[in-house]
Order: sequence, then C-alpha cells, then structure tokens
Amino acid sequence: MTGPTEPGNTVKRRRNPAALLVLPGVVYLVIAFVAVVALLISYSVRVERTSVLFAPVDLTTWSTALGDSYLWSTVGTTLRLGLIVSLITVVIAYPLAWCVQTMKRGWAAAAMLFVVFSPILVSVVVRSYGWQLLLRTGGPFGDTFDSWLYHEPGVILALVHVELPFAVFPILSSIRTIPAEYTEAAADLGASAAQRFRKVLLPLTAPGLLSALQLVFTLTISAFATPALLGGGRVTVLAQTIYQNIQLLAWPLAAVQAVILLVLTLIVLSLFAAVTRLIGGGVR
Amino acid sequence: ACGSPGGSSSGASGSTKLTMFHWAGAQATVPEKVGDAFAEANNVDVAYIEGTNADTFPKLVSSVQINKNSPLLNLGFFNGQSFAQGNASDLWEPVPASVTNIDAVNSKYQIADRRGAFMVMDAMGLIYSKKAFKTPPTSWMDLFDSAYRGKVTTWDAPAFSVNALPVIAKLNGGSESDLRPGIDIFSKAAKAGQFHGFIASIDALRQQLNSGEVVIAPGFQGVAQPWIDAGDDIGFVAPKEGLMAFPEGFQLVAGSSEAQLEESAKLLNELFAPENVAEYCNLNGLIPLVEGAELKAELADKETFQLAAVESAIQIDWATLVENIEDATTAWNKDVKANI
Amino acid sequence: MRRSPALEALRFVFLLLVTIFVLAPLVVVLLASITPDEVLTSLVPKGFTTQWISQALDYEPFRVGIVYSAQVAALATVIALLLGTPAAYALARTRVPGAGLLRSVFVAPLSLPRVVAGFCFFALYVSLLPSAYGTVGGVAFAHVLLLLPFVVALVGAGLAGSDPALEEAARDLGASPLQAFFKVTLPQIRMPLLIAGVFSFLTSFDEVDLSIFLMPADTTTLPVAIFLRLQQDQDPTTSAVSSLMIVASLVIALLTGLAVRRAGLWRTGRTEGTGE
Amino acid sequence: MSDFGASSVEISDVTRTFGSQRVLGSISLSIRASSFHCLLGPSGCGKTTLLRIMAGLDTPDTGVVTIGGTDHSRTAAHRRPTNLVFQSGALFPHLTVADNVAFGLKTDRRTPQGEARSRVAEILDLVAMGEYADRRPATLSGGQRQRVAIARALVRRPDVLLLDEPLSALDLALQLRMRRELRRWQQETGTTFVCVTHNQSEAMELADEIAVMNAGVVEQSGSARDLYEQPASRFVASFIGENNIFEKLTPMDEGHTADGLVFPAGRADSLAVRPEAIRLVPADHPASRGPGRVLTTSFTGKSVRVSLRTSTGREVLAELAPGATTAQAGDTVGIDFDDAAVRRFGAAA
Amino acid sequence: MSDFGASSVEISDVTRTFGSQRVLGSISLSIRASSFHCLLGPSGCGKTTLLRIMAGLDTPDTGVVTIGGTDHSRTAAHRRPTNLVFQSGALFPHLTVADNVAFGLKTDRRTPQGEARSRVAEILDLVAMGEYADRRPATLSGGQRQRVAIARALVRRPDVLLLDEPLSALDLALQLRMRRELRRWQQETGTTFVCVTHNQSEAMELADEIAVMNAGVVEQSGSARDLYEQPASRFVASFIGENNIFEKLTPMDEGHTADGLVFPAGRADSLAVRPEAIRLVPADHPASRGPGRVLTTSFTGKSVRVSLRTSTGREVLAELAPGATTAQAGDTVGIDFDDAAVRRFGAAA
Ligand SMILES: Nc1ncnc2c1ncn2[C@@H]1O[C@H](COP(=O)(O)OP(=O)(O)OP(=O)(O)O)[C@@H](O)[C@H]1O
Ligand SMILES: Nc1ncnc2c1ncn2[C@@H]1O[C@H](COP(=O)(O)OP(=O)(O)OP(=O)(O)O)[C@@H](O)[C@H]1O
Ligand SMILES: [Mg+2]
Ligand SMILES: [Mg+2]
Repeated sequence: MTGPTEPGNTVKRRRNPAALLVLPGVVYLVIAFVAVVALLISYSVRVERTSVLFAPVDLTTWSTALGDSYLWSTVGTTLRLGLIVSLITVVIAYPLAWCVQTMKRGWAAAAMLFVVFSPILVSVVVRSYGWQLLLRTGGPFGDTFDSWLYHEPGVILALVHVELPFAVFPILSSIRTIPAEYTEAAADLGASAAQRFRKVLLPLTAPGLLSALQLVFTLTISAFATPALLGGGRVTVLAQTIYQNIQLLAWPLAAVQAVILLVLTLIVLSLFAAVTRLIGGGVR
Repeated sequence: ACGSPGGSSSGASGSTKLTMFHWAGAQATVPEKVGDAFAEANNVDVAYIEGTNADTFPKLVSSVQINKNSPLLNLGFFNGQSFAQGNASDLWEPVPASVTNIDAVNSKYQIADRRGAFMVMDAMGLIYSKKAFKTPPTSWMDLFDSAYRGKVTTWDAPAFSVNALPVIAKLNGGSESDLRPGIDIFSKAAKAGQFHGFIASIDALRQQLNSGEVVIAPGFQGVAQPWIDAGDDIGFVAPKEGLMAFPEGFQLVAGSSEAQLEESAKLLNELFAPENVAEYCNLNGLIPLVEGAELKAELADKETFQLAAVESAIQIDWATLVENIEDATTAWNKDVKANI
Repeated sequence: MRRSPALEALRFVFLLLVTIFVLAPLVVVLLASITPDEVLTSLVPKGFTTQWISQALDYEPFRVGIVYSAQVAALATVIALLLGTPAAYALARTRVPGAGLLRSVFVAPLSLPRVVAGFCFFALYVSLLPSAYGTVGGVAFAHVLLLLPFVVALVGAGLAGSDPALEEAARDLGASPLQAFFKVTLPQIRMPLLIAGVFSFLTSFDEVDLSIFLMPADTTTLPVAIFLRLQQDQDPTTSAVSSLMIVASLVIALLTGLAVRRAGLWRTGRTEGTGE
Repeated sequence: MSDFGASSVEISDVTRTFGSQRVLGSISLSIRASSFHCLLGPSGCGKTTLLRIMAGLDTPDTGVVTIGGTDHSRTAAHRRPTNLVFQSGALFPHLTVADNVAFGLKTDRRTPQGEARSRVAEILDLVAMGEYADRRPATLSGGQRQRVAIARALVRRPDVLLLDEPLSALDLALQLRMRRELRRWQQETGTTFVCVTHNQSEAMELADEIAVMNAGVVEQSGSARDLYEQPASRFVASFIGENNIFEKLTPMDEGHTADGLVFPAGRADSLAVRPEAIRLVPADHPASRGPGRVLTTSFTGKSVRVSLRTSTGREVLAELAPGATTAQAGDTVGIDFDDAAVRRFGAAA
Repeated sequence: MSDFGASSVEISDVTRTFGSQRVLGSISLSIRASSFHCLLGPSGCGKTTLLRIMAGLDTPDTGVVTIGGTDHSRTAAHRRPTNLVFQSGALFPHLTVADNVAFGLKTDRRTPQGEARSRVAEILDLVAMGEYADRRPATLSGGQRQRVAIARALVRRPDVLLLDEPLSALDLALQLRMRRELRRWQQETGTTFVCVTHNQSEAMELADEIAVMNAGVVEQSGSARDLYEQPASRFVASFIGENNIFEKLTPMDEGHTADGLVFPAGRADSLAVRPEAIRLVPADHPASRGPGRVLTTSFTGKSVRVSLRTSTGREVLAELAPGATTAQAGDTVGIDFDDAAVRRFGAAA
C-alpha cells in the first residue's frame, strides 16, 4: 500500500529515469578510472617490476613505504601545499568572480575573464620560465620577493596563478544563478554588505565554492611540473617522488604512493564537502 | 598518422616495420635522415619515437614486460645508464657480426658481449659563469668551496649520472657501490647552504648562470657548447681530476622479430658510418667514439674534445651504479634534499 | 543598489592587482619571444625580432603537433561534455544513490598525478587494446579522465542554482524530458557549459605528462613537442609558440565574444542593478 | 472549434505523504467533462499537491487518476492532455513573453508556425499583455507574470486546464475581467477547468461545482449555493463565506443560552449564524437574543461591518446594509437573527 | 513597548524610468506616521516599484524620499528604518523558516539571543506557522511562504513596514484573520504600514488612507469612504468597487438617453452607476429608465449578480439582495436607479 516516502522535491523522488543519465559517465569511470586504480593496486602488491596483469601478492612495498618517514614528510608537503594553494586561490577567486559578475560593461567583464583565463593558454614549462625571470635575484620582483624562487612561496605563487581560473569559473557559474531578490531581501532586513555576503551569498554559492575547492585541491596535489621547476629541490611533493620512481622502474613503490595520494585526496574531498555543507546550511 | 607499437608479426604482410627511438631536437636530425634514406633503399617502414631517455626507457621496459614479443621499439639510442639497466633485465639483443662499423669504436668503449654499441661520448665537467671566475675552476671539489655559498646547483635525484654524486664519491674514497662518502659531502654542503637549489631543467641552469644566481655547476659539454656559441658568458672546463665520461649509443631490443632485427642491424651499421657519426657530433657538441669520424674545425681544436680527454676521463661503472640507484635515491632524499 | 565610492575604489585596486599578478609572467614570455636575446637578461627589450616566431612556425613537430593536439582536444572535449553533462544533471536533479561519493569520485581522477595516469593507460593499452595506443581516439579517451571533473563540477555548479520548477513547467507544456532539457535547462547553463568546454579543450590541448606515455612513433601533440624541444634546445622558440597561442586565443575569444553577444549569452535574466 | 477537447477527471483514493506528513489522505473526486471545477481550501491543505498529481508532475503514493476515461496514473506529464498554470508562474527566464507562450505550441509540431504566431498574439491580447510580447519575465510586474502564465497554458487548448490560484496577483477590475474571460473561454471551448482558488467569490462566480478541501481531504463538493446554504460540516460553514460559529454547546432541549445569546432548541455540538443574517436592534428590544457591545464598525462600500462582543466576551460579526444602523464603537445593542438562519453541526462535522 | 517606532513618509516628485518606459511619473505622497496606508492600483501601474524605492532597493531618477523627517534618498537599504514584505516572498532557500524570520534580528546585534528566539516563536504562532519552524521554504505551500515573509518583516519592528500584496495567496478565513492581526499589530505598535493590495475590501478594511495609483501616478488619496462615494476621476470610480460606466456622452441639458437608458440632466463626459444602486423592475414599470435583457445571473452568497444588455447592446451589471429578483437569463426587465446614484466626470478626469 505505502510507497517510499522520502521528503524532498517530487523531481527527486522514486526511480526517476533521469537518474540513469549518470550511467554513461559512471561506465566511463569504471572502464578508465577503475581500471587504472586496479592496475595501480595490483602493482602496489608485488615486488617484481613486471607489468603482467597478475602477479603473486606481496605486501613488502606497502610495509616499507608506510614506515618511511621521508615519504610521510613528502605527503605532508603535498597536503600542505594543496590546502594553502586552494585556500589562497579561492580567497582571491571569490571576490574576483563577484567583481566580474557585477561589472557594468559587458566587454570589460569579458576582458577580465580572458585575463583570468590566460594562464592556462601557456604551457606549464613556459609559464614557470616566466616566473623564474620575474622572481630571480636581480629580476624586477627579485628584491621584493627575496628568495621566493626555489622555495615554497614561489611554488605557491605559481600554482595559485594557474589554478585561479579553475576556481573563478565554478564560483561564477553559481553566482549567476542567484536571483537578486535574495540580496535585496537581506539588505532590507538590515544586513550590511558584509552580512549579506556571509549569511546569504556565501551559503547560496556554496556549491560553486565546493567545486572550486575540489578542483584546485586535486589539481594542486597532483601538480608535478611547477614544484619541480620552481621548487629548486626544496619543495618535494608526492607527484615528484612518484615520477622519480617511475623513472627508476620502481613501479610497485610508485603505485603505493599513487594509491596513498588517491586515498588522501578522497578523504580531503569529502572533508571539503562536509565543510561546505556547514557553510551552505545544507542547501540542496 | 599513427602507428601501433612495433609489431613482431612482420614478414606476413609486405615490408618490415621497424621503430627507432632517438633523442629530440638537434639529436633527431641525423637518425631520421639516415633512417629515411635506409627505408627508401630497402623497402622498409621506419617509424620514429622522439623522446628523452628518462621517459622512453621505462616505457620500453614495461612494453616488453607486458608482451615479451612486442617491444615498443626495435632500435634505440640510450645512455650508459640505460645500457646497464637494460642488461640487468635482458632487454638487449647482441649486435650481429654483420654490423662491421662498430668495430671502429674506440677500444675502451667496446662492449664485450656486444650488447649494444657506444657511438658518441658526452663529457661532464664544470660549467661556470665567466663573470664570477677570473680563472676557471680547477677541481670537482670547487663545487663545495664556501666562497660560492648559495651559488651552486646540480641535478636532483635520481639523475645521478649527471649530478656528480658518483664522481664526488669516487674522488673521496667511495665507489659506485658505496656512494656514502659523496652523500656525506653533499649533505654537509646542503646544510651549510651551499646550494642555490636543485635544477630540473637544462633551461633553468642556463637562466641561473646568466643571471648570476648560480656560478658553478656540474654539466655536459654538449649542453654548454651551444650556449658558449650563442655568446653567453659561460665557460666549460675539465677539472684536474678528469672529465666524467658519458657514453651514448644504440641498442637492438630483444623480442623483436627476426626480420626486424635483421633490418635494424643493417640500419645500425649505417648509423655508425663515420660520416654520420661526425655529423651527429658536430650538431650536438659531442665527442665521436668511432674512428674516422672527424669533428669540424671549431670543435676539433678544443682541448676537451680530444680523444685524450676521453681516455683520461673518469669512467663510471654503470652496472654497479644502477644496482645502487634506488638506495642512493633514498639516501639522497633523506640526507641531502631534506637539508637544502 | 548604489555602490559606495570607497568600495568602487577598492574593487578597482583589487582588479588591477589581480590583472598584474596574472599577466606579469605571461608578458615576460611574450617579451622573450620578440627579443633577439636567446636568454632574456633584462625586461627592457634590447630590440625586436620575429626570428623565434618564424622558427616556431617552421618547426615541423610544432606544426604537426598543433593539428594533432587540436584533434585530440576536440574529440576529448566532445566526449567529456557528452558524458559529463548528463551526469551532472542526474546528480543535481535526481536522487542518485551515493551521490555524494559519486561527486567526489568524478573529481578524484584529477588528483592522480598525470604521469601515473599516463603510465597506467600505457600499460592498459599495450596489454589490452594495442590498437588504441597512439591513436587520436586512444589519447582522447585517456584525456577524458582529466576533463570529466571540469564538466561535472562546472555544469553541476550551474545547475545547482537553476529552478527545477521550470523543467516541470516545460514538461507540463508537452515537452518531452529531452526537449525540456534542451529548450529550458540548457539555455540556463549555457555559460557553465561554454566554460567547461573551453577548459576541457585547453586542458587537453596543453596536456603533457599523460600524453607523453601515449604518444607513439612519429606524431606528438604540441605540448609534448614543446616539452621535448625544451629538453634539448633552450631558445625562445617555445616562448614564441606560447605567445602565438595567446594571440590566437585572444582572436578566438574576441570572435566568440562577438558571437556570444549576439546570442545574448551575457544577459543574466536578472533585473538591472544586480547583486552587490 | 474542432481542436478543443474536454475530458472528465476521476481521482480515486489518492494519497500522498511527504516524509512523515500525510499531505493528501485518500482523496476521491469526480470532475465532469466540460465543467468548471474549483478547489477551495485553506493554505497548506494540499490543493497544489493535488493539481500537480493531476498534471503528472507528482506521483501519488497510492490511488488512480483517470482522465477522459483512461487511466493516466502512470502517464508522464508531457503526454497528459492537461496543462497547469503554476502558482509561482514558472516562466522561462531566458525566453520573451511571446516565446514563453509559444513554447507549448512548439513542443508538438502539430500547430503550423503561422497559426501558432496568431494564436499567441490573440491570447496575449486576451490577457492584456500584447504590448509586452518582447519583454523578458524579469522585467514584468507580479500581475503581468501571472497573466503570461495563464496565457501559456490556455494557448495549448488542453482537454483539462489546471489553474493554481491564477488570478491572485491581479487587481479586482482585471480579476473580474479575467474571470469573465476564463468563464467565456471555458464555455466556448467546453474544456474542463480545474481551478484552485482561495477567493470564494471567484469560486462562486466561476465554478459549476466546488470541492472544499481541508487538511488533505475533500469535505464537501457541490454547487456554490449548496455549499453556502447547506454546509455539510462546521469547517465548510466557516470556510465558505463568513460565519459566526458557536461551539461546544451542551445538548439543548429547549431555548438555550450560549455565549450570552438565546438559541432555538435542538441537538448540536456547534451552531453557525451568517453575519448578514444578524440584525441589530435596540438593546432593550424584545426580539433581542442578547446584548452586544460594538467593538468596531467599518464601511466596505456595499455594507457596514460591525464587530460586537457578547456579555460572555464572544466576538460576533454582523454585516448590515449601509444605513441600517447608526451604532458607534462603544454602544451596546441587541443582537437578533431568525431561527431559520441557525445551522447546526454534530460532533463529527 | 518602547522599541517600536513610527515615522511619516514623504515622497516628493519621484520619477523612475526603465529603459524608455516611464514607470513612475512624478509621484508625490504623504503618509502620516502611525497610519495604515494602502496603495491600490491595477497590475503594472508601479506599486512595487514605489515600495522598492521607499525601501531603498531601487533608486528613483529624480525626487526625494523623506522618512521620519530625515531625507533618506541616499540611504542604503540596510540602514533605512523600513522593512519590506516582498511580493514574491524572497525567502532564503538555505535557511529554515525560523532562521528566515530570525535573520533580521541577527543583523543588528541589539536583540539578545533569548529574546530573539522568543520573538520569532511568537510571531510564527501569530501567522500560524509555529509547527513549520524547522522546515525549508522549498517544502512550503504558497500561502505558507507568504506568511513566513510577513513574519520575517514584522519581527524586525521597523518604523515603517512596507507590504507588497502580503495576503494574496491566503484563503479568505486566514486573510481575514491576518487582516485583523495586521490591523491590531499596527494599532498596538503605532508603526506606519504601507501596504500594496489589489483587494479593495482589504484596503477598505485595513487602511486609514488609500492612494489609488494608475499608470505611474497617484490619482486620488483619501479614506475608503471618500474614494467609494466621491471618486475624483472616472478611473477611481471604475477601480474602487464595481461601476457601470457610460462614456462619451454628448453634453446633456435635459433628461437624456444614453446607451438606451434615460439619465438626469447635467454636463459630463462619462457617468457611473454602482451595480448595487441598480434595481430591476418589470419592463413596463413607469420607473424603468430603459429595458435590459438578462444575460446571466449568479449567486455569490450575499447577493445575486445579474448581467444585463440594454437595447443598444451595452452591458450593465446589477447586484441585488438575494430574493430581490426572480429574473432568469433571457428575460427582459426594466433598469432603474436613483438620480443621486449617478456620478459624473469631465473630459479631464
Ligand atoms: N526591471 C524592470 N525593467 C523594465 N521594466 C520593469 C522592470 N520592473 C518593472 N518594470 C515595469 O514597470 C511597470 C511597473 O511595475 P511594478 O512591478 O511596479 O508594477 P505593480 O504595480 O507592482 O504591478 P502588480 O500589481 O502586477 O505587481 C510594469 O509595467 C513593469 O513591466
Ligand atoms: N516538497 C515538499 N516537501 C515537504 N512538504 C511539502 C512539500 N510540498 C508541499 N508540502 C507540504 O504539503 C502541504 C500541502 O501543500 P500544498 O502546496 O499542496 O498546499 P496548498 O493547498 O496549495 O496551499 P496554498 O494555498 O498555501 O498554496 C503543506 O503543508 C506543505 O508544507
Ligand atoms: Mg498552493
Ligand atoms: Mg507588484
């Protein structure tokens, strides 16, 4: 007699065939991503550097890797870099998206968007080259930003630079869907600009913010070239060690590290989602 | 426009397909030229993989491990380190006697079991900024001279073939199997702030030398020569302890079909023709290891391009180094890198 | 609502700083590509030359690479949009079991270092599907793993704010779910879709680490060609290619801008004096 | 006009629960083909939910929806011969007014373009929005939006037109005009109209039949007059028109005083007397059923509304013809009504 | 209650243009402190725009807005002593009902938390939404949303409360109750209320003064009775209450027949007769001013509405007491009204 009785909008109820639309993407993920991860896991539990699909299970790589303090310090650097860069990027991107959205002249907004976009038009090697020229001792900013280059701040700067568009655009997409009347209502109820932001805009743009954080974080912790070129060997992230190990043909170790990176990422992504849900008061 | 990885099933349908790997940029010119001519003359399909040693070697290894009989490439240009690594995993096919041109290779660089053949040699010495050095540095140990604190750089692990660790270890009582003395010296220097940083690209080295951020680094003659030619205030010097020899050459890859091996061997012979070797060296600032290959005048005059320099060079036992490279990387990371 | 002059000034300064920050390293690259010096030692150009640009245009691997890259990028973008848009829609509008996890899983592939992904795809192709190795399709298929996150994230963010009641209205007016999507939902997420498309295209076009494992013999994508060239030759030709790309993008952006303007994409559907 | 259809609608045992809240509790309702049926009920009683179920936009937990004799319970919204005017309008923000209205004509390609254009123009004139054809919804006033929403559904000529408070944002003059138009349209085309409204005069003027809903059930269904004159329950009595309700009376065997007023004999749990049935007489008049103190008086054009308080503190509303009283706030008067004006309800009602 | 304020509002020469459309054409309006002022006007005449200007959400092109004697023309919305109940509700989708209502109390930190909580609870009970406190707006019905919107503005206790059609989505019973509550609240607190409504009975019941707007100007401002009994223009006559308007009459020196009816002498461009002033008499009755054919009759509870057509085809509406006529559709009757019931307007009006 009684059907399922979840609350929520009707469109979201019961065997909605539109839910199947997620399938093609999932099928792709299964074929591509799951295969890749399965391969990684299979590599991580062998000692032989062979790439046959099946090999006897051996957990020694795991146990040595997990006990390696250097690996963990690299993991620490990776996560720290990921968090710092995502936070800085989002902190710049958020007001930037608002400025663009509220620009009165369409062409000015378009020009600003192009500016924001431009870093990803330039290959990472060339971009890093640009930063080297700017930040090196004797360069135009070399004195102001003394010793940023080949140290963590330089890497962070260059990463923020290229991740900026990945943060601005999701935020912008979500800003554009907020009707003006919500901010108006808030202003009418006595909310100052800051309060309107904190209590209405921020929660309503939480989905975009979450996307921005997730994109930037994942891109940052897997970034390899920028830390390698601008870190001067001082900034070692997991992606670099993995690359090293691939070159050394130490595939099981590389696989172990990749799996660790992946697991950490999934954990941080869900943390982000949880935090954003707090900000957004669970919108949608 | 895209081939499949070098197949083993040749002969069945028409002409043989073979895949040759060579390095990129100016290093690509001669192999492709010779390869094209060879293909034309012998009705063979030659495809090229252009890439770096560091990226292509692992690809090759994994392709063979997936299918022993379907290597990614049949004929490839590798450095000494890869020669040794490949030997360790039976990657190479002996060069048949029919490849007569390799008999002209300098005897010191002849390979006993004919698994591959060295063709040219790059020489590692010291690259320095002429602005900072009135007289060129003289010793490998100048890298650790406190006068240049904060203005020295080298390559990061695992590029031990180029970052001077084996050389420093050997000069200080260590060996390829015991790099500890070298690690200790690097570690001490790192703690003292000797290094400006480690480099990850040749380009960064040039930038830093030109801007004065770095005044001295270990480096290849073949790398420095084009910069010097372009007028940079940069010098290359052979330290008094000797250059480090860095031979490069070709390998035939095991698992290739009979026909492919046969054709590859013929092509290999062409590549080792003295005029081709000479052209290769002239274009890239390398020392020919093949007798009869004459360098162009500008290079032939230079002291560091003399065969004598080669003969007195510090020789690295690549096989031993390769065995230790993983442990060395761990030690390097912990003791050197973590302290810079 | 009126904006205070102080706020306006603050806004201007902020935009200016961001612009400088974003453009500075790119301007240096532009400079490098038109200065005769092989190594840029000062930011005041010592002259002007088109030498590097013409060298870049002449360099065969760049020419081949551009075409190959464009093919790969176009195909990968189309696949990513076709897979990602419906997925984002389903995640935003229906109760997909495990939606939270799925959302993270769609983004997660980005965190796989690309060399790892490249190496794994290489192993997969060579062992399971040799015919895919090195083809436009094979490379594009692998790239989709990196592009899908952009599409799902951007389109998802756009959909989150649009009103589901509008689709109901469309269906009530006789539009099939597909028609409702194309005539009502899609126009509201044009902007995120466009951005996702451009992001995907550029990301794929610029991809090195993954592609390098999937590139076979005689062809490479442009970024791989740049990368390889940088390993050997260190002249500003590579900067020149980047400069050409910036200029080409500017032209394309201008053209799309004009098209977009005519299509009314900038109209937000909000009353004037929007937001803050 | 051959392309107008009309279908009966049959709702049987429909229930709908949101979370733990039973929003519709077993609704059964017959709507005759070509009739104008109004749904009337307090805010939140489930009217919108019921309309959405008829339109196929919501799925009932149980029950059957039959339209024109066919069981449409499982038919998708876009395949049902119904159209809904949304309470919120739900206009497409990216389309102009004209394109919004034309939307439903383009989804099936049965309507030739030229005809579609002229039908859109005609219907926009009908709702007095002709000159706004090229505007976007964001630039319209509340009432203008509502009119476009009506036009968008009307133009489709469905068999069953569902309207959710279609006139609530319109001024009276326009409301009256639109009522006339809706009624005329309904009669000319014979389309079945199901209209949610909270405006009783609207329901009474428009509807052939009115269903009064309360808390998810239909309490009574009938003509306006039936509901007004013979309310079946206390709820209907209080909801249709104004009523003074006197509750929790003890069984009365003879003339009984409740709330300070004398009522005729008879059993009941509650009694109702319409405000317009109440007369004010001098406090000492023999017909007076009890005294009342005037709290407020207000003039509403056609009548004077007087709010009184009885000796027990109960409030009583009287609606008198203008000039029928000179009572001022503070005066004490006598309250009078005919015995026949009293309606009684049992405990169950 | 010390924290309730009241301010007068003075609008002088306010104009507002959207694109090329003049939406407000020089509006001047005085609203007394502590009064209940209604804005009445047809859909699209600029009521919402005017309220938004008072609230500071829209900026007039010219003109001054003075609130409580202070020129607030340039004050930002959140610093004005006003609060607006939005026509669309504009509830924050991410907040619960209680948090929506509490929003305005948290913006200034003057209200202690405990007090805020109790005030929110109290006001939610007032609008009968207490049990929905933890719901999100998306799960509310139309009327429930509107009630939350009212509560959200009321709880702030502004000096001037602006309401944009606050009761339009409520059923009559609730509407009447809310009217009473609004009125009581207004009188107890002395707050100035400015209320847009299209419901005349609402305006008449609530307002101390009503401003009738048309096409961006205020046509007349005064008490309900003034507007009903002495409309200053043809527009006001037709807009406030229903009216039968007879237009384009030639100057009349003596008893004149227009549209088939005989009118008393006097100059005018148009004449108005209220439907309730019309009596139906037998067609041959001497008092008859002319014959009318009955088109429809409908029962609205308190009255019977009869629509008639005169001999010249003009439609005339009569509203009669129930039982005052037995006329059926198709009958021909005589139309009668008192001379005094006729209002005249000049060309200018
Ligand atoms: N943002 C805007 N851009 C252009 N025109 C607008 C805009 N807002 C309102 N208008 C127009 O201004 C006029 C007045 O609008 P307003 O919303 O003030 O009307 P209203 O009196 O509140 O009507 P209603 O009773 O229907 O809500 C309308 O004709 C409307 O189309
Ligand atoms: N999506 C939903 N989730 C949870 N509860 C809902 C949802 N939609 C409606 N409700 C609840 O169902 C009840 C009926 O809602 P419905 O919209 O049908 O009322 P209504 O009769 O149309 O009222 P109104 O006249 O105020 O529009 C309300 O109490 C409402 O809060
Ligand atoms: Mg409703
Ligand atoms: Mg309005």
